[in-house]
Amino acid sequence: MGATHRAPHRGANSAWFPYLLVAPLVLILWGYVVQPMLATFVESVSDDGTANYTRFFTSSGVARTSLLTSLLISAASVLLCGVVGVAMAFLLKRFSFRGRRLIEAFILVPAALPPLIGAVSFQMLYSEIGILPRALQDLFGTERPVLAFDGIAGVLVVHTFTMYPFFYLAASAALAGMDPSVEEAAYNLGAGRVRVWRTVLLPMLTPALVSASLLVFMTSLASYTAPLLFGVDQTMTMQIYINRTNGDLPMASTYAAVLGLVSIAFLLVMRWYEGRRSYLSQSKGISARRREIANPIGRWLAPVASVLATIVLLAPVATIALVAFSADGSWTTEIIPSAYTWENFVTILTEPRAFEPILNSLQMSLLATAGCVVVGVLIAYAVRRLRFIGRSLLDIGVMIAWALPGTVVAINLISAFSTGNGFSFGQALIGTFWILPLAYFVRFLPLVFRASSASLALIDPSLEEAARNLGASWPRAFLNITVRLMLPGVIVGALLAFVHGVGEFVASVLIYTSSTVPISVAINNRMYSFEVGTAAAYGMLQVVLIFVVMWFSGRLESGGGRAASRQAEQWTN
Amino acid sequence: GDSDETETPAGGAAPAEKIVVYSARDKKVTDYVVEQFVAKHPEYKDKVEVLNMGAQEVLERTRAEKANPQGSVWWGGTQQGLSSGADEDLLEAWQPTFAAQMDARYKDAQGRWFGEILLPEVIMYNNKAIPADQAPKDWDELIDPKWKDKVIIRDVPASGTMRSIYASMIQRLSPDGSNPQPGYDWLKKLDANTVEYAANPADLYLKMSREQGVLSAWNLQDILLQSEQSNMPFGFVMPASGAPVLVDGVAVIKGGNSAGARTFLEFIFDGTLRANLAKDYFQIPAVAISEQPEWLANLNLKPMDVDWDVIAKNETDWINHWNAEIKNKG
Amino acid sequence: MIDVELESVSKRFARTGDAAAVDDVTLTIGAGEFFTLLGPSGCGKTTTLRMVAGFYFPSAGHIRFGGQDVTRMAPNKRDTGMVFQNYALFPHMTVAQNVAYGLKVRKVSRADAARRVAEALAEVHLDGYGPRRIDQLSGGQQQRVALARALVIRPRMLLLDEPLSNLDAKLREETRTEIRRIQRESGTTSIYVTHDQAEAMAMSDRIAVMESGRVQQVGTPREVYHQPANAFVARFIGRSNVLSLPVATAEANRVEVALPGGGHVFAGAPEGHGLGAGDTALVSARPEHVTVVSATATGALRGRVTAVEFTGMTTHLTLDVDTGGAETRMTVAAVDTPDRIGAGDRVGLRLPAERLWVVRP
Amino acid sequence: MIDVELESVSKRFARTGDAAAVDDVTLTIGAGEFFTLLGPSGCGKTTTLRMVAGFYFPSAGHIRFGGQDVTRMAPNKRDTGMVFQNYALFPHMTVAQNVAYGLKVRKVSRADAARRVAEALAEVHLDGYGPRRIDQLSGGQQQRVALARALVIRPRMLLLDEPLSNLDAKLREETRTEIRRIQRESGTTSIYVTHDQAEAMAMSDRIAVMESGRVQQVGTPREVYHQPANAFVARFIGRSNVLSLPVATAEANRVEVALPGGGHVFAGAPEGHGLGAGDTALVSARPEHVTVVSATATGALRGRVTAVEFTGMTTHLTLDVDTGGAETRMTVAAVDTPDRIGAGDRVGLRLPAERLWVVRP
Ligand SMILES: Nc1ncnc2c1ncn2[C@@H]1O[C@H](COP(=O)(O)OP(=O)(O)OP(=O)(O)O)[C@@H](O)[C@H]1O
Ligand SMILES: Nc1ncnc2c1ncn2[C@@H]1O[C@H](COP(=O)(O)OP(=O)(O)OP(=O)(O)O)[C@@H](O)[C@H]1O
Ligand SMILES: [Mg+2]
Ligand SMILES: [Mg+2]
Repeated sequence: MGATHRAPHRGANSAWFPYLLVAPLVLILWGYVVQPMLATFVESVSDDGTANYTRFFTSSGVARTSLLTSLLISAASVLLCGVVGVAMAFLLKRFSFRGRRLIEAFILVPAALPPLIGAVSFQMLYSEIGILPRALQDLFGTERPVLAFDGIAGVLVVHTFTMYPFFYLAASAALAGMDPSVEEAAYNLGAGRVRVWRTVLLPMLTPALVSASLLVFMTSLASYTAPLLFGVDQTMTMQIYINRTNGDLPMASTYAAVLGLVSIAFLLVMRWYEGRRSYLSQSKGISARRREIANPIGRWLAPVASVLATIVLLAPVATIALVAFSADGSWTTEIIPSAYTWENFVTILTEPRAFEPILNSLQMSLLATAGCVVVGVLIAYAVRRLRFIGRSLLDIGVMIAWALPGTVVAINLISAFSTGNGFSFGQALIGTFWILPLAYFVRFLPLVFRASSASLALIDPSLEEAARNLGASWPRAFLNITVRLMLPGVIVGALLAFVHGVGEFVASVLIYTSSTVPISVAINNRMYSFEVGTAAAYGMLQVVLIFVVMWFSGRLESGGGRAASRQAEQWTN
Repeated sequence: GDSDETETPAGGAAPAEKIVVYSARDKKVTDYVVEQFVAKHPEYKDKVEVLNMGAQEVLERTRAEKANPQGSVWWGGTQQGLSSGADEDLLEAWQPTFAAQMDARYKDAQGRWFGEILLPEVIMYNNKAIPADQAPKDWDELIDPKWKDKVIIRDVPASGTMRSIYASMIQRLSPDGSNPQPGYDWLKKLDANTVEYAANPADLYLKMSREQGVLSAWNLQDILLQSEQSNMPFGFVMPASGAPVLVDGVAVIKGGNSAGARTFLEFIFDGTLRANLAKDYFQIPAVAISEQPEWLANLNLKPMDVDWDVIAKNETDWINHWNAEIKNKG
Repeated sequence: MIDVELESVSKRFARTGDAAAVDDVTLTIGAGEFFTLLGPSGCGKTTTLRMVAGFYFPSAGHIRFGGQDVTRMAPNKRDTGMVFQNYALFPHMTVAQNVAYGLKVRKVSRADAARRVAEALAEVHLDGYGPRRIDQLSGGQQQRVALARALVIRPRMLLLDEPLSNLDAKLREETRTEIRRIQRESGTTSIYVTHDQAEAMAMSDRIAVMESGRVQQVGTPREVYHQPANAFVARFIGRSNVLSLPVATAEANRVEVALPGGGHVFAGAPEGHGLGAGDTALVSARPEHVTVVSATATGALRGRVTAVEFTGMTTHLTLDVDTGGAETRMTVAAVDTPDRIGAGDRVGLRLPAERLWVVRP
Repeated sequence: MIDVELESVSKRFARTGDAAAVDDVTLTIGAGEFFTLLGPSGCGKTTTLRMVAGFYFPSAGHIRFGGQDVTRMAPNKRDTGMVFQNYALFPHMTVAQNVAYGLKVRKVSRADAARRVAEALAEVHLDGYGPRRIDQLSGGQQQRVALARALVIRPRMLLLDEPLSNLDAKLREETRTEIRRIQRESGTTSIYVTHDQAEAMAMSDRIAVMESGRVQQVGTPREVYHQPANAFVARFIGRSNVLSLPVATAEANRVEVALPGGGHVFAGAPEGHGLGAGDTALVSARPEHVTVVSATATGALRGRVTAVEFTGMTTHLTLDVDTGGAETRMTVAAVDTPDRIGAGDRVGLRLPAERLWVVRP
């Protein structure tokens, strides 16, 4: 009753609008993400209070070493991926040359490497038994394979190859959205190319880099296959696995919880770092997207470097192809296989339900991606644009499912949805089709959220104001203007979510049903019986599929294909 | 238009419920068995769903679904895995017909799980790199310094099989498990010879075939499958002092379609089926079969005398110790 | 009829110390009035405009449109057309799409919208630029698109934040005539921010002069120009010379001040100026009213020219003048200065009796 | 000494039809000269400046600095200080960091840099704003930061693209004096773009008037103002009245034209004007030179007032005048118009014999 005297007109920017928008988002997050994940923390203290934590931090050796190793690997991964990703973005977005668009579509394929077979391909390339070290051994006639990656170095190689797209995509979206006149101003003040990058471009890319760093850091922290394959067992994820095998579930949960807490701490630090400055161009009007570079780098170095980088980055894919086309047993100590065959493809394609896993994965991944886009974009908007209490919590809420290992997420989801509850509309979700898309949604929401948030940091809020001023309601202005301008970032996020959805294995294997066999499980079944050839053939199908998606989304993103190349061209001609 | 199909299930029986099988077996095996099963029980046509995954994942999944079990059959799992499933009250106790003929060592006393096949753990070697006559003949030869950097081991803590082998190696030198030290020392020497720990079976095969290492300890069935079916250069030696024999078993999951599950499991122990599996997939049934295939007859399986109770008590400690103190330190 | 009312409106930004950007501003603007905010850079004009448009909420005070409190109404419900100081053009739309946006929102039919967009572009001399991308326009062209976008929707209220600052003088004059025409025809209440005083004078019905977030004077252009309320307004509008002169006699509407060179002169004064004989009055004299005479003329101030600036229509002399006490810097604007006058010359200056005005400090 | 030389420079943007943004421009600018580009919005001023700064490459032609060809030299090697029309401030730096950027690049010591930054900020009246974030400034304050950032590095050449457009008149005048002082002291060659003609006149050594990418006239402010090369320049600079009048007699430097009301008047003419008796001459008369007389005065043009505009210093009358043929629109600027004159009144206009100038079409 007391509220009736308040002004009746409360639009999209009244004081409680943020809460109105945020409430359903919080509900979704709570129901589908946070509350299920809390199970891990609950379990870690359920038996004996904080004893597990005490044990974790006081016990000699393993726990602490694992934590340190994991942190070291994560930090190094962030650095390496950052360097590779930003460099690739620089080469491909700042210069134009023949075949650039093709390379752009190729360059994301490593992100789409099927798990298991993908990891194996790295071994076949760079480890002791790999093509490269063996070839070098042959070349130099040495006793042992040369330059073989092993242990942490091997893990870092895999991480760099598979995660640099986070940086590449974020940086290229940000580079495209940046006000070019700011860079010109720096040149005009006498700064050379390197200094401009150091003092203007990179700092202006901060939102994108922060977003990518978060993703890479957390992915590395929760990465399992790479440490496994390269035998680094003193990592958090390996310890979680070992503890689960030992049957010590609370301790496993303690490890998982510490993993989550470390990630959250990193998230908070990054948020603080990013929040110190503004990255929004204050320029009047819209500056011309044109800057002309007469530098030889543009003409020769860029294409050459890009092609080289692409070859290196695509090598794992080529390896998979090699495996897919090699006859069983024809490749043991040889550097490359000695006999080739179509057999593997014939085998999988003649199987009655050969395409089912592919279609399943596509469908579920698309569904999840759609959900991620809707929820992720809204949360990004809320966290970046609206002022309300608890913004950091919202941010943490989204990221928490990314900070935990996939297995843990899946187990939490099973526990939460094995019986009906309000969020599942009273239905038990496990054993149904919906649990997998839900898992993908929960797990890959952070990708869309981060990418959208980074691109939003570069969009002038006064554009939305202008639209509102012209009479557009908030949803309309939001969709027409803000989302439209965020689109490059949103597409990046959606692509990542989709690609990861198609490749997801660790969670899928715990919740799939016979009618929703995802492609990763199909590949795993082949790997399990060591039919590497057919597994690789499946993997190739997946790679091709992802490539096609990338190619078309690249066209979509650049508005019919020409705008992007036009943009790069304007930087060179 | 075959009218038969529309009339199944015949004979007025209640319509068959779906059987969901969580299997850690090879997909080829499960496909074959399900085909045979449906042929015999047509009412289950399209009603048997097999979800293939790792043994550890079967446990995780069953455990997580405890509140509302989705699976009916647990098919394939180590003794340890099945035991913890039983202890966590995930499995249903019953008395199948085949249990009577089964050695008590191979089944749960309360009937919650039953061994299906026996997995002797033997010495594996790359027969392209090592002539058969030069391969080690017994476990102790593996720690001979001449094999330095020739051994590849599937990483231990995360593998049920490897844990059992390593625990057996310790228990072999300390029957009551009270003094694991000699075992540790032995394993340390093995570690010194180990060039690399492989992440999973596929990784192991890969590294063995590509001669990063040429010796390993592995289960017989997989060695035979790889060399016969995938053309891999693997041979095996039955160790002179005996091979630890692991039991790989099956169980009915509590709360699932237990009628269907029982039918299915009874079928798995069908004599001809087991004979066929033994012939084509190199399985050693836990319940002896009448007509042994040639390879099995010639095998000369010599089980090592392993006390699984001692191992069950100590395994976690021993493996943790190995992981923390021995691995990569020899 | 009052259309817009600001009642004790203040705006304080969190992070920038204590000074309020807009400080207790009270204004009433009539329906159909063309109202200008004038003031030095950073005095709070944009902030005020943004509060009227609904992008900032006042820290204190109320805003009413036609009597209705809109202090916290959503911007899209206010039906104001704003030209942003930084344009805020939609970079992903063409010129025509930018201009059409408000029409689309208003569900104007396609054909109608196309016609109105073409008209609006013609009004700002951008015919044929419709299909261009915004980043292919020059600065001034972008500004005109922003203007066209606000004008085309014929809002009930126009908020124009320096809409012509990047246009050349000729175009600026044409465009301001155009704005005025549209505004008159449709009776749109308008709030205008400009730095060009001639523009403010020429266009406005009334002007509010602001400084440091506070309103200093509200009045018609002539009032503000000829009868500035205080020294700040006098100096800010059209660079006045403000001299401190001793009062000889004081009347209700004028005072007589003594000139240092001898003689007296009358200056107009606001009601209740409170000055008496013997006080010192601040007297404002417009540069164009001061005449240059020979250095020896009687009853004239004496000064030395420090700078001569040719501005086209007039030539500006800057002089150091002896006004009794310290030297005062004065400016004189003359259409025809004798060409021989240069920096350093000594001249006499005569103050115009009719045109002097007493201002408050 | 020639410092900057543009030789037949053209710039064509690929996708915007055929018209060149800058079309065959040839200019030479002396060392230490203050050179202004003046022209309507979209005529190519910014494009020209950007070519000098090195952000665009000319489609044709050459640019030389002190004789050295810099047409394709990297922008950071040119040592120019540019104020961008859109400011282009670094949003991730504070005000002080923005201003200090160029000094850092030049490896000026910390203490020195701090001092110079403080000085530069004081010069643009932003003392104390150093630690602010750019998005906490008003539009005019941002513009001043952009200016300070360019001035502080004392470059060999200043490129100023409407650096004062968002400042109020008073600040603008102060700042332009400041710019001029710095420029004179350091002898910096400067190219200046402005829309404010008074500013152009007051500051420039020479002015180039551009239209549609082409240079129309280059000259000192007085030349451009009093002796416009053609009708465009006459009309563009300070809104001249251009009348078509029949030539009575023609001499080398002046022609005598016949007035419609009877009588003749002399008008200055450029060398080689090529007019003879009987031709029609275009004669330019500045508004402030035309005097308003009674409608019945002899030898005067007759016209009807259509609009009266008060601009502070002067009042502008717009009139429709009978010049023999069609009616011509004329503007008159007077410091003291009789208040009684209003729209619709008929008045006489007297053209100033000394001040008329013949222009090319
Ligand atoms: N990037 C571009 N692509 C295509 N056309 C352009 C581009 N930049 C400018 N133009 C066009 O070139 C012409 C000259 O532009 P320029 O920016 O030099 O004008 P300007 O004289 O600075 O105008 P203003 O005073 O409005 O800033 C304009 O007509 C403009 O539309
Ligand atoms: N977002 C902000 N945060 C903090 N202070 C601000 C912010 N925006 C403006 N200010 C300060 O408030 C004061 C008024 O700003 P405003 O933009 O209203 O000035 P203005 O009168 O429009 O000036 P200009 O003519 O330069 O555009 C300025 O001193 C400015 O520094
Ligand atoms: Mg402003
Ligand atoms: Mg310009």
